[in-house]
Amino acid sequence: MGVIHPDIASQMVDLCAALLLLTCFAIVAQRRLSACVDLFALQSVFLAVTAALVAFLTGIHHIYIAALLTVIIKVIVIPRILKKVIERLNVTRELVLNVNIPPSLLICGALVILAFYITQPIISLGFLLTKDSLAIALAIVLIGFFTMIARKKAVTQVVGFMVMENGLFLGATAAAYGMPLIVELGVFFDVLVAGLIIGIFTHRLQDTFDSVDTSKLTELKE
Amino acid sequence: MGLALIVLIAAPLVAGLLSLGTRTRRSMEWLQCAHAAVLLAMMSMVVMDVAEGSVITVGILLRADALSAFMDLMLAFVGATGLLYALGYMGEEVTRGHVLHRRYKRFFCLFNLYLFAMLLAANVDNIALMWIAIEGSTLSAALLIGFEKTKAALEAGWKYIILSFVGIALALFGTVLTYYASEHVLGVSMEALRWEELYRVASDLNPTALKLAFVFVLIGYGTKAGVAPMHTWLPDAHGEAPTPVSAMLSGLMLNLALYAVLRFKSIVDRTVGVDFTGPILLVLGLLSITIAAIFLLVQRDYKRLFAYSSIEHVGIALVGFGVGGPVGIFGGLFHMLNHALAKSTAFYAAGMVLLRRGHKTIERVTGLVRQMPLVGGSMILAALALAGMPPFGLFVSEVLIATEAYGQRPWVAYALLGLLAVAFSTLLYQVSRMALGEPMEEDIPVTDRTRRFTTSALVVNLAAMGYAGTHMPGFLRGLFIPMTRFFGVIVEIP
Amino acid sequence: MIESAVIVLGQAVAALLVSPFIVGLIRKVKARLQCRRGAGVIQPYYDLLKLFRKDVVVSTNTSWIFTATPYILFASTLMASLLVPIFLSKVPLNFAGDVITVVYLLALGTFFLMLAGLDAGSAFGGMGSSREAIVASLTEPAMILSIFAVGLTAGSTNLSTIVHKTALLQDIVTDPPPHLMAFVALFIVTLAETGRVPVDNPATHLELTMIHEAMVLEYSGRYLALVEWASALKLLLFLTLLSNIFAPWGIATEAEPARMALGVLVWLAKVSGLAVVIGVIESMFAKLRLFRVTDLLGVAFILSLLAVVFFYILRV
Amino acid sequence: MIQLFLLIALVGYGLGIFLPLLAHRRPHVQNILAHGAALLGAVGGVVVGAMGLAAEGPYVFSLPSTLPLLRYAIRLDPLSAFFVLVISLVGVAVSVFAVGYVREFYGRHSIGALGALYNAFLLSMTLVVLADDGFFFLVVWEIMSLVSYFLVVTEHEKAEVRYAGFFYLIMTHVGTAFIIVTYLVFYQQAGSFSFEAFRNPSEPLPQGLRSVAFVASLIGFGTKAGIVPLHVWLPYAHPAAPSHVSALMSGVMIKTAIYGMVRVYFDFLGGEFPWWWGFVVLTVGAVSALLGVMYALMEHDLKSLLAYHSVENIGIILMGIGAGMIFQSYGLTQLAALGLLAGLYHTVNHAMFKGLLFLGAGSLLYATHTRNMEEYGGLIRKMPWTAFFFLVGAVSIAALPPSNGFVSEWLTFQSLFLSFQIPDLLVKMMLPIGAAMLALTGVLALACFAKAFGISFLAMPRSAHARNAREVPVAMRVGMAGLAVVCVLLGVAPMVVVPVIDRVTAPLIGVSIADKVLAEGGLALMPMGVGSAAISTPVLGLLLALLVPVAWLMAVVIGGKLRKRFYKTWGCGITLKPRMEYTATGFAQPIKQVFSTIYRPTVKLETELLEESRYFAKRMHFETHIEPVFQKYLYDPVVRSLNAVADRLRVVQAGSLQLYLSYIFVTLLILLLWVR
Repeated sequence: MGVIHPDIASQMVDLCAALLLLTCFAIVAQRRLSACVDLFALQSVFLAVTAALVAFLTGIHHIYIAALLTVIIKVIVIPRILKKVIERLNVTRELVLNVNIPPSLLICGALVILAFYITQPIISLGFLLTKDSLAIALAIVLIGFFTMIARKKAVTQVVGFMVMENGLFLGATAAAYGMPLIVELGVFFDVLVAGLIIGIFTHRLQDTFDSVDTSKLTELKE
Repeated sequence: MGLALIVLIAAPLVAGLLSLGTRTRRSMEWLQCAHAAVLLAMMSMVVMDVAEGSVITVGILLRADALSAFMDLMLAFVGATGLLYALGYMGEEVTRGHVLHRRYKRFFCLFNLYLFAMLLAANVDNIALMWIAIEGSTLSAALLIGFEKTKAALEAGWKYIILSFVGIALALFGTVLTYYASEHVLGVSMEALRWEELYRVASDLNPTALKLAFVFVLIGYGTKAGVAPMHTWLPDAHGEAPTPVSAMLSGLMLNLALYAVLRFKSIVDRTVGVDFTGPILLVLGLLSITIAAIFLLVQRDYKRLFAYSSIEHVGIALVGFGVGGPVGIFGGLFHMLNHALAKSTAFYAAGMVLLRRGHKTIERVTGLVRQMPLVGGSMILAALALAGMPPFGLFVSEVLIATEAYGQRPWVAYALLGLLAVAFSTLLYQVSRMALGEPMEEDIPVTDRTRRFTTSALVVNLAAMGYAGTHMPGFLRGLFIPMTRFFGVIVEIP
Repeated sequence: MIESAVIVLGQAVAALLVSPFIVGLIRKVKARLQCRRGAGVIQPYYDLLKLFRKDVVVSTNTSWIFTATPYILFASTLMASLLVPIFLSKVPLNFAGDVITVVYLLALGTFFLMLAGLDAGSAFGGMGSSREAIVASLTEPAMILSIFAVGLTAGSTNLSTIVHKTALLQDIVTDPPPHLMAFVALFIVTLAETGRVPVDNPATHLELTMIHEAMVLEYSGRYLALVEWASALKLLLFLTLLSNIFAPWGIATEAEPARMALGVLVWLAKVSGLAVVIGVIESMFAKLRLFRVTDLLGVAFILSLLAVVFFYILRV
Repeated sequence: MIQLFLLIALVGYGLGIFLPLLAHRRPHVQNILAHGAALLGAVGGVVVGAMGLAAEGPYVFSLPSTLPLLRYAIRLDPLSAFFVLVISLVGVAVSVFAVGYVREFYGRHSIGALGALYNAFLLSMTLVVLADDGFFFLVVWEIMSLVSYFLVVTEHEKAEVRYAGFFYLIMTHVGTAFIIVTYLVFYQQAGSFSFEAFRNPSEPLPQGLRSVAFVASLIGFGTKAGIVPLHVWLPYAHPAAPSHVSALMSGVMIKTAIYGMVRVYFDFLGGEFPWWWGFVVLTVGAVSALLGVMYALMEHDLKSLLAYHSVENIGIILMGIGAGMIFQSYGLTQLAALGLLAGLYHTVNHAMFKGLLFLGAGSLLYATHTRNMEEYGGLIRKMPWTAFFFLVGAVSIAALPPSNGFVSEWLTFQSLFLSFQIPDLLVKMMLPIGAAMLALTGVLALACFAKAFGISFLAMPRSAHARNAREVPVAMRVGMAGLAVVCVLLGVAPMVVVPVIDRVTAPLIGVSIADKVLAEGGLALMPMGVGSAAISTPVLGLLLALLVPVAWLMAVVIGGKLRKRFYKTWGCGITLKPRMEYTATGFAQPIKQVFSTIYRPTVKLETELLEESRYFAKRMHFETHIEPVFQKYLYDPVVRSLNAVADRLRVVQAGSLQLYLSYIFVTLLILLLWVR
């Protein structure tokens, strides 16, 4: 902790957080499915780096483990699953969107501002080191959520969901200096299982509807 | 007593793993009956002990206070009858060759894990671990809903997964925010996540943070509780899941989600006062009742029908908690209990109709009372209970909630009574169409082996429903009074 | 006690004896106005006597209702006439029933007459009953209201009280307008209730135009005699009401033989006068179609209503 | 002592609920058990009612419940006792009747269930009038509705029965919602649901809330009582039930609503109310009475006809009560007591003769298996006893002297007439109009029952059903005879009834008028003292009974011995066929035509002409209907709009996942911003 000046440290953390945010925008702007998945993996890398950084700066060591798990699950395993799904698809890029890309970007910008506006009163609670990361985390969550609404393909929805997860994780580690280890493990386990189940279901969707276009799933209604 | 609690929670896990090893249907039946028995026994020990006024704790992980014990009561009881019913229902599917023994085993494994996750969530003394457990229940539920490999089931499962995962993620964010606020008082440690500690220091927590946290938690767990407008997955899931699962979803999962919301509400109330959470719950509750009351009218599928009625009742309970006050809180909790019993009964009956008619269309179902007196009769009784008719408990809780509401905001009482009248008419319109008249279709017989289980489940549930509505035994009293005190009010129960 | 018994008996006898005379008188007047000599005014007595002597023909598909009705009708009408002051203002039986009771006693007779009309199973009887029903239902409200209008002046619906107070003009409020309206209304009601032209024609022989006559079509012999006598009583009763409620002067206010004798004479004069008026009307107007009757009775209703309203307004 | 008989009553009904279920598949045993137990309970109830009316103070008894705010509290004050007496009296007769009548259902329906429900029905009604706690009242009230619903749908294989039952269930539940509102208003002031607290709340209710309570309770109880325009369910539901149950529903159940009104208006809201309350009640009563009897006239289904007459009589009762309320609000307590007395007198009368008439209708149904009057005829010879009892009921309901109906209607007339003592001009000008409407109602009722009795029992049989009819079993006749006797007694013995009812009204109004009303040593009723209007039904009855033989003697004296010849009715020369008889439709035709503005009749006439000549018809088809105004313009729109809304809202659940997600998203953002 002594080695780096606190301001610089917080600058570094905020930088990483900002990079996460940027990748979000990139995902929103990206039509190609595989590219979305890659971007998600990249985002997860940044996330891991942030976590490691926080762990190093604060000296709370179990966050290293969290970082490691992030790398394993979110950088390697889940992107793999999604890639597998995409390979079986007949489409590689998403042409029709519920919300087109330029407006999406604008909306995401608005969401970021919103996130800062909402969290502003409680930022003061945060540690000096990771002041803005809570706002950014919320912004990422909202953007991920929005992506799920804006996109139609199951895969991109999954990506959006995973982006939300990243936002949450950023919040947990950076803003709150990480949850107790057992909690972290539990969360990661759940995320993993969730990824698997989603994988299974996308497979089944592909088999039965021979497409993962969720806008076709409108049989059940009033 | 700690042991009893541990066994209660562990039993489903063990049973679930064992059930994968069962060779025959008979052995499965023995296993699950034993499982049910253990559940009931352990539950009664726990409940009795807590009703005495003690709080059971196991290390820093498990903690069963009145509210948890109340959940255990519902989970274990409805879970047990659910197991019996499932034995009959899935067994019939096996005899008819719709389900292979392999998937029969998998079903029960998932079913038990589902129970396990819920029991864990109800008793764990840690906001984050509770989240994990509820997420676990979501995952197992997702697989159970998609169990029947039909297109519709798949669609329902997918919608359930996406919506409830999003919800659960938001709930996690709320949890993180709570932690974010609490660790300033309790430091970065496990303590900052324990309910007990949170209650202790609640008054020193940062109000804004907790308000934000509550919003996230409400939306998140509200999604699982089927609160409008986050309810959209619910009818699909209930309609397409195997009926025992629908019963568990309505009877237990909704209550569990409400339980989570209540836990947070109690903290937030301690921090910022009742006037913050009250209005939100009120508005969402009334919205849920409205939506449900109207959609009940246009239903063509009787399982979806009961699903919407679940939305309605969650709404009523929310209104009760929203208006607060001793009577309101009591009403809400009492409503949860009776709804769990009545709704599971309704679904058991609906499942029998599905087995014996082979379709879910309301129009084509008539003359149930003539053709299958027990099933038809219990469906009518359950529907009347759900519509809020005495001598069933839902009438009591609804009147109590209306009373409290009228005291604070008369318009809420008027709105509530009006909406309830509409829901009453729409629900009973549909059910009486099915139950009365001359049967139009011949009935697909079910084996006695099936009937043995399903009938016993129905009868036990009916009995419990009638009992809980008319008389409150001492142990419930011992639970309700501390529960209301837990929300800062005390209800007088003569 | 004895005295009041005697008076009651006297009332009964007077009513019974005078009623056929009124019928005869009306017939006579009509005959004269039609430039016929017509039968004597005591002809109805002969008719009744004859009918009583003749033996009766009873339809095979009638029940005991048919045979009992004439007696019930006669009894209830006579009962009603015992409640109305005829020559003495304070009727001994005034505690037994007021004007509303009179109306309902007549209704009792009408009820059984309707049943009797239906009993024989012929279409005419049924038709008569159903028409009687509509006429009665239209007259009733007007009757009650007009009586209320008068009763308000005396503060009671007790006929004896009304007549007594009006006769003595003591502690009573009398205003010409409401009284006049009430009188006209009650007169129209009388025409309707007693089946006179223009509502009904007692002399018709065409079943399709009958109302009262159609109901009693199946009756013969002494049954018919009783029915005819009862309807004559009813007519007399209404005329008595008209005369004694609105112009009771001359009626005996104490039970002294001399005064009562005078009362009888005055009463005879009044009812005969009214009978003549009815006779004139009957020969001036033609019978109305059944569904035109409503207009006439509507007039009666409005008049009686106005009478009540006027009474209140004049009191303010 | 009272406890004992109360216990007997409750235990009797309780046994009646459980015993029949035990004797499985042995209908006769079940029948005997159920109705025997009901009889026991009802007799106990009669005693309880009598003792309650005789007792000095109210008898109070309460059990604590294990639920918050709920007390199983019972209070037997004169008002409750009066209604317990009414319920139980009818209960006794109907239970006897049912023993015979229920045979109709052997093998077709479960007698056990029927009997159990029947007992539960009686029990719940008794508890409704006994309840001393708002919450407990609501519970038993709802149970009463529920049980009666199940009884209505006994023959649920018929579509119209299902419709009737459902309609009834909805209406009564909506009514209950309004009753709940009423009690909530009181609860706010009283802080508890106990009636004692309602009576004297800590601080008096503000006028606005009092009016809310008044309106809510009028709607709530009015729905059950069947006041226009909330009556629409009644003519469907009452006839649909088995006849002995119809007798209970029409005769007694709707009276529990009257009980509720009296309890709320004179007990809880007692004292000075604004004049318009009574005025509203009076108007509602007058309209219900008139429209009820008018629609009854157009009915040719005997049971529906009787059901419409229940609407009429509830109207008459409310006219009495309304007049009483008006007087109350002007402080004319004597007259207030008179009006209330008239209302309650008519309540008991209607319970008796409507019960009797429904039992009669049940007997006709039992004997002919049809409810259509056009298929009856000539039954007076097949079923003399039933005919006689029905005639007694008809005379009573048509309020012909010296029947009980006449007494209560006369009292109502008097209380309307005496309105001239009211200072307010507008009000006192309105009351005579009410009297005129009452008069019209009375005479239309007379016409209606001339039709009902004449067409059903007189002339020639109109169908094979009627030709093959037999007199009903003795149990049914005994049941009817009991009620007939009670009717007559209520008519000729007002000197007994008035003091009894006075015990009920005195505590509510505060003045006792029995001694003032009874004159001539109890022979006569003389509401306003000497010189005022009076009736004496005993004397009237006696004289009538005297004059009939007098007339007969006179005839003999003048005409000598009666010589009768029997011959067929004159039919213009051709022999009369039943098809030539005057039908019920024809009988009501002139009335329909005169009041066509109200009925809006629609007539359809199809003529099929012969090929050979177009001057001769092969067959003609005539049908006429009257427009169900209230359903068409009041209820259908509500249902239609509800359906429309539901259809519109389907888009909410359109099935698109993204849409669903956006709901959550928007909600989240809104709430977050709201919090911030």
